[in-house]
Amino acid sequence: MTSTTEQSERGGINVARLLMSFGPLMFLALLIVVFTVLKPSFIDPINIFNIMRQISITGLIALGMTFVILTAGIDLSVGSLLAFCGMVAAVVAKGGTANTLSLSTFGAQGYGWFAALLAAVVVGALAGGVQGFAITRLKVPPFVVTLGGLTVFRGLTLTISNGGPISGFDASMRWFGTGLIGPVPVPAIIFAAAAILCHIALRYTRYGRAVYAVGGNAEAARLSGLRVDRILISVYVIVGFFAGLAAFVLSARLNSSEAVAGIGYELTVISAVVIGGTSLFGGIGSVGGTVVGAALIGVLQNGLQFNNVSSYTQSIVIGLILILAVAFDRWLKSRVRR
Amino acid sequence: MTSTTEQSERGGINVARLLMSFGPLMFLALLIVVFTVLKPSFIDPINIFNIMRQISITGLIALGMTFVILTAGIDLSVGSLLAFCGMVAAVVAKGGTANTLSLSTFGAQGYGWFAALLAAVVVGALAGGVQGFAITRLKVPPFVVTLGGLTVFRGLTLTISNGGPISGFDASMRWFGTGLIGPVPVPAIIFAAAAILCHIALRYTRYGRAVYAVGGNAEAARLSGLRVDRILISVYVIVGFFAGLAAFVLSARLNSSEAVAGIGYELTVISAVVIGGTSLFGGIGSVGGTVVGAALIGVLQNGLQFNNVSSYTQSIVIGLILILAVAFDRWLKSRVRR
Amino acid sequence: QDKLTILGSVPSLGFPFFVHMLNQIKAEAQAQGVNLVESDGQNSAPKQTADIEAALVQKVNAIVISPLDVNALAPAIEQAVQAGVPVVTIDRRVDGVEGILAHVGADNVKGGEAEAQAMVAAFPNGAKIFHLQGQPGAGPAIDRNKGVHNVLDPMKDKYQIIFEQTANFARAEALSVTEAGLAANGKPDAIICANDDMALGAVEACAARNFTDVKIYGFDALPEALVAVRDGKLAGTVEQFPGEQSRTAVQIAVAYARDKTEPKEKLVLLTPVVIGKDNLDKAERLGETK
Amino acid sequence: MPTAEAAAPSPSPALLAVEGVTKRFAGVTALNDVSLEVRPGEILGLLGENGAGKSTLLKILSGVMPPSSGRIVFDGVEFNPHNPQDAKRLGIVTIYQELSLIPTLTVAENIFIGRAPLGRFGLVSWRKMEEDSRAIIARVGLDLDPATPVSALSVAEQQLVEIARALSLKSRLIIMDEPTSALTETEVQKLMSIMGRLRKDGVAIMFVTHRLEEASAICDRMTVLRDGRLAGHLDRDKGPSGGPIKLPKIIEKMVGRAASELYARPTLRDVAGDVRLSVRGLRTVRDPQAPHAIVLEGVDLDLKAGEILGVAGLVGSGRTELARAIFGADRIAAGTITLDGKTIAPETPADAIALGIGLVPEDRKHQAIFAALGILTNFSIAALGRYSNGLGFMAERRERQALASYRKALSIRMASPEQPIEGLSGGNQQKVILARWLARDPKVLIVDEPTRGVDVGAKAEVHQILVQLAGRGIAIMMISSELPEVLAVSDRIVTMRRGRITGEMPGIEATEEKLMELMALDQTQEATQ
Ligand SMILES: Nc1ncnc2c1ncn2[C@@H]1O[C@H](COP(=O)(O)OP(=O)(O)OP(=O)(O)O)[C@@H](O)[C@H]1O
Ligand SMILES: Nc1ncnc2c1ncn2[C@@H]1O[C@H](COP(=O)(O)OP(=O)(O)OP(=O)(O)O)[C@@H](O)[C@H]1O
Ligand SMILES: [Mg+2]
Ligand SMILES: [Mg+2]
Repeated sequence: MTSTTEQSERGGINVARLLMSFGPLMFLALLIVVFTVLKPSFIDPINIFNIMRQISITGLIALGMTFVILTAGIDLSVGSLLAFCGMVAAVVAKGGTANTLSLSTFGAQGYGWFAALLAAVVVGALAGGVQGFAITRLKVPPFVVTLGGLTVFRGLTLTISNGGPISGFDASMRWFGTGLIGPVPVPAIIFAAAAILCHIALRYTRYGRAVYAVGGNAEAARLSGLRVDRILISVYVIVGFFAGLAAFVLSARLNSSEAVAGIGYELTVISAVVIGGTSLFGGIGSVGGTVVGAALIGVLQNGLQFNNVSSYTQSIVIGLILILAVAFDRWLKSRVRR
Repeated sequence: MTSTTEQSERGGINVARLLMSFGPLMFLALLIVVFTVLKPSFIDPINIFNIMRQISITGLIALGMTFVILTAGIDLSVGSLLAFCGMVAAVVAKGGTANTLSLSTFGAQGYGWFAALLAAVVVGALAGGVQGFAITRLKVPPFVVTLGGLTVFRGLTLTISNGGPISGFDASMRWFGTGLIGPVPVPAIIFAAAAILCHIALRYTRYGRAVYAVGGNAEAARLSGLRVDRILISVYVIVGFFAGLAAFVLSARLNSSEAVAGIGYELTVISAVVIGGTSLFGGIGSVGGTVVGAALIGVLQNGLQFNNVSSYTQSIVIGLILILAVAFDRWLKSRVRR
Repeated sequence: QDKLTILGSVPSLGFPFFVHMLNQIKAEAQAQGVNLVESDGQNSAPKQTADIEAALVQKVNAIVISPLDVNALAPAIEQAVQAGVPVVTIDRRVDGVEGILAHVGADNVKGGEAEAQAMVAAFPNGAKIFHLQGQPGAGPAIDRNKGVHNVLDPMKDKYQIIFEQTANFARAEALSVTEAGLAANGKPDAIICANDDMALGAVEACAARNFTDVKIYGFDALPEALVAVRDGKLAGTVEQFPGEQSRTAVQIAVAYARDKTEPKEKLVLLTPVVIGKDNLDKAERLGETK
Repeated sequence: MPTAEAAAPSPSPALLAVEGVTKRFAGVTALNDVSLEVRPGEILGLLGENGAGKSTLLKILSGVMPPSSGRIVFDGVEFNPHNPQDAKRLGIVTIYQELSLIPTLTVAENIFIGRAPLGRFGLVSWRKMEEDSRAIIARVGLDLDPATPVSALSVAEQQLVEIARALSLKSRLIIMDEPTSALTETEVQKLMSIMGRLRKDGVAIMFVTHRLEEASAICDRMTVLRDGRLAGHLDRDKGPSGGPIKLPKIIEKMVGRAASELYARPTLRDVAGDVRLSVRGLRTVRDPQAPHAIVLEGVDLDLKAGEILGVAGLVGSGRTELARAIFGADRIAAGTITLDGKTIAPETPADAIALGIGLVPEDRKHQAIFAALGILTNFSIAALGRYSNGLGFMAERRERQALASYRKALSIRMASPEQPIEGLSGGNQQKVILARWLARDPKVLIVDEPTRGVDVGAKAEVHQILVQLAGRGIAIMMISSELPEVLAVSDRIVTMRRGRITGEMPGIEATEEKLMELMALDQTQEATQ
């Protein structure tokens, strides 16, 4: 028994065993089946691509959050940072801080999508770095620093935009949100590519090993010669980078950067990570789990909307299923492991 | 040096030393001085009582949250649970689930304030117990269970009230929110009494010490013969109870129970606890710290509003000061302690 | 004598609608030569209550407020009235508090009705409708929803709401909710949204599926929505004249605070208007569009 | 075999009887049909190699986990504890191998966990609790402020606190899983005399240790486990003198073959190496978080290439501080460190490691292992550079090969490289940590209590490895509380006391008596300062 689970842990692919050993994945499969039975058009490619596009925004941030949580940290600022980076991207794309409200898609005088993208991810990474610095140098717990960040970045965003949205980007930028490559939405492709990169980084590089070690036991990591502070700062840079990237994609998708974007995302994002099996106490978790967690949430929301379930009932059902999915996972693990 | 700080830790009161050893308290004092210099009417008793009334709602919940966080747990559901308990209290007080929007203060046909209070705290405690049960028996991490609770209780609240508020309670109930005893607002007195009780419970009872032990190292606590599961369940019951109590006071104060009450409170409440020096990893913290944390947030908000600082700037300033207050505390501790 | 000071309080500066409202209050206060204490309710009744309490301590001379919730803010407003401070409410009317100086508003229920009627007028032979509601439990969401249903419920057979979901007043959510609705139900004839942000999100969702002839209705008449109406992307948006409401309210409040001038009318109701391509000039904020 | 021995007439009825207990974990049978008994007023030694199943058995007895099959009878009644409290209620008190104190609480609270003395109004009386605990820890020779948080104590002090707590509970059976692994001779002596007294009072004691002299000195009987099976029982010699059980007999039972000599005295090796590491006037800063901690008061030390330098001292003599200061783990107030003639100033362990210094810390659980991570990660974490390519990708094949070879060389018992290290027995964990540093091939290797919790066989292996490493020119500083070990392996020995070096001698000239004298001196006088 031991050897079989180990195999699957090492990445050997065996769908049945994977399903059996990882509760959330099984739940995801189950949900897809149920929703399809309820309304077969649920698995129309259009809808599947919709779901992929929808989870790509919080999913991207969740990838970065996986790094943070693996080190036993947390980042509550991601929703605000998303809004902030989106606003920065908009300002760069439109070439001014003016609260321009024009929807004219053609009259853009800004610096183009590339500059906007660059600005978003650089600002995101920098903001993450500053928070990481406060965490490691000022020794303030991540919860407090990023809670501060949550309100600071929101305030900055509102200040830049004076509360309003900045809208109307050129087609080349909008492609990142609404374009297709073949039948597949660009945001989904960006998300998938980012997930694969993150998986490789965590699973197959020194850096990834170091992240797990710092989360597993920071003191032992320090005594083993890891530069713990640098690694901690780096994970906040990474999540900031992803918040910036997600902001760019979201702005491109909505053709608008809003000051109120991303409110409450921190909880959705952290849920995706935690439902995916990453421990809030650090050291345990995987990118694959996060992707499944994000997909579970996305499928659940979409499926309930698809069936026009009242929004009150939706809340109740989503809450219960999230708990059940994780409970089921724990139950499976407690049976398989011993 | 050793003996003196220990004394103050053990409850000996020495204001100067207390200030020096506990950063947030010093920050609080500093803020009060600054705001008073800026506008002397800041320390008008009326304003001080306003602040006390304002922090009493989140403060009450923060007391319960202190127990939870001391066990290394977390409760994200408190905001929703507050709304839920408030709605239950309203239904009991008004004697029906009807979505009555009437403001008639006199035509109440319900079961009176006592039944409403009882209903609120019992429902809160029960809801907390159910969550505690899921945490200990289903082995689902508190973050996930209470995140589920967050959406479930909100959905239930909206379902009960069909989205709208239930308003108009009788004077005896409203007294708990708006009344005065001497010059002191009733909510402030309730908060102060609850804080003292919690302090005694945590510091001077076996139960309280067991809570610290479980948070310090749950496995060691189990090996030492403590009933860890029961203690864990109990802290969620406690925080649920306080959510119910806070809901009752809030409804009495606003003369209305709203389905949207308490949104985002989880973060305010957890901030108060964490700024007050309680560690999210459990085992370290105090009720006194939580009270200071809640007061710090309340004073900051009131003071900035008092000086007509623009709302966007307020966000930025509050975020930065929260981080600074904790950073300062860490710095003090690294230098002064013993 | 010192300059008068008034409190201007709006429910949430996270929404452009209220940003505009507060800006107009600011502008009028400046024009009247009074100081303004600004308050952002941050979408929380206790926060807006606290702001009123703080303002009372500072002895403001008058209060102009758009209450987040008409019930939950009643005690705070009552407290102000009892303290002898004149209160003018904007947009949402607080019942049951005696002694409010005046109310200036355009009822959200009426706005919802107007929105639905505009849709009915566009589809005299009936229509399949998506309805995007605002944040569950929030005052305007409740009222606008009520208005829409007041009109459509009696004509259920002709005007079917086949998909009704909340999108929390947010553009991103409206986009994904509409996407799900379109995938599940195909193309509707019209989409009624409880604010412009959601309407603009729905526009993006329809555009992505090339459903350009769906008639989408918004609410609030934000400049961005006006542009969308001009460009034919939105069928209409409900104008409630928040600027005019705000300025009028400030005028009434200041006049009373100065020399006890009673307002001519205690109840100033502006009729909400659905702005379409043909009556764009009626929109208050047309000047802000480019 | 067991049946034959059980046939011997028992002096008194058993207090505890274990009958055919088996415990299976995924893939491992930790205990296989084990039976034994303990009588009142008897000290039973439970011995066996690392991973033999000792701790597993004790955990079953104290209600931490249920057996897969088998029966336990306590005081004539069948006993099925569901949790530690059930065992506690019957008077079974346990000292666990992995310390189970609560780090955030004070010493006093840990001693009185769950039973704090109550004063007025039924509220906890802190004063009484602290007074009582001062007396309780004094019994084991600890003189600490009971209000100190446990997190500020050294491992040895924690072990003493845990022992003190166990002794303060009303008990009929005390189970001790390696209570002495971090203690020095003096404390062990104290514990032995307390155990003797308890025996007189009719308390039964089950005692696990890897220090066989200790076991042989105190135990009335021994039960030996091998690979989860009962290897046999040993009784104190029945002669008129009642002599202790001889070590070779124990070892033979444990490892299943005749024992060679346990600690080979070092031959006088020719350590002609140059001075590799030199420390002059080293002082450390007082840590505000641990105010009573020892600080170095000016340490001078030379360590030659190819030499094993033993460092002896009592608990709290500052040996660990010395190691940490050299390693860059603690801040230095004054002094210089030179490595191969060049002055170095490592500010972090990473700096020290980059310069070629390695440290196996004393507190395995908190400072060395990544409990939930796999053995492979635990093994390679200090040498990631060695097992990755230029792009930062792990060279897993090489990494696995290296682990496999150390697994063989150190005979590490494990299921697979992915197995979480927390599933290994203590001794095997220690070997993985040693392998971690061997993989880096350091110039200077500091080992702090390198064989804490390691069984005799493995201990000898570790010693051999240290000697081999020294033979390759590595300078080794070995801190150990076990004097026989220090004597066995060191080419040169220094002693420490209160943050100072108090003596130095070549390994072959040293004896326990000489060292003790230099280590202890006027302890009482200084304590009263
Ligand atoms: N929780 C567990 N899960 C899986 N295997 C375990 C677990 N606990 C112990 N084992 C295995 O059971 C066997 C016995 O372990 P145990 O800790 O009882 O040994 P021990 O005799 O106490 O050794 P040591 O002297 O090193 O402490 C080992 O092979 C160990 O790997
Ligand atoms: N990590 C630590 N944090 C706080 N205090 C410590 C720490 N390590 C040791 N101490 C304190 O420093 C003193 C000296 O302990 P240290 O471990 O250096 O002694 P030692 O000579 O190595 O003996 P032993 O290892 O046997 O305890 C002890 O009194 C202990 O309380
Ligand atoms: Mg063991
Ligand atoms: Mg030591």
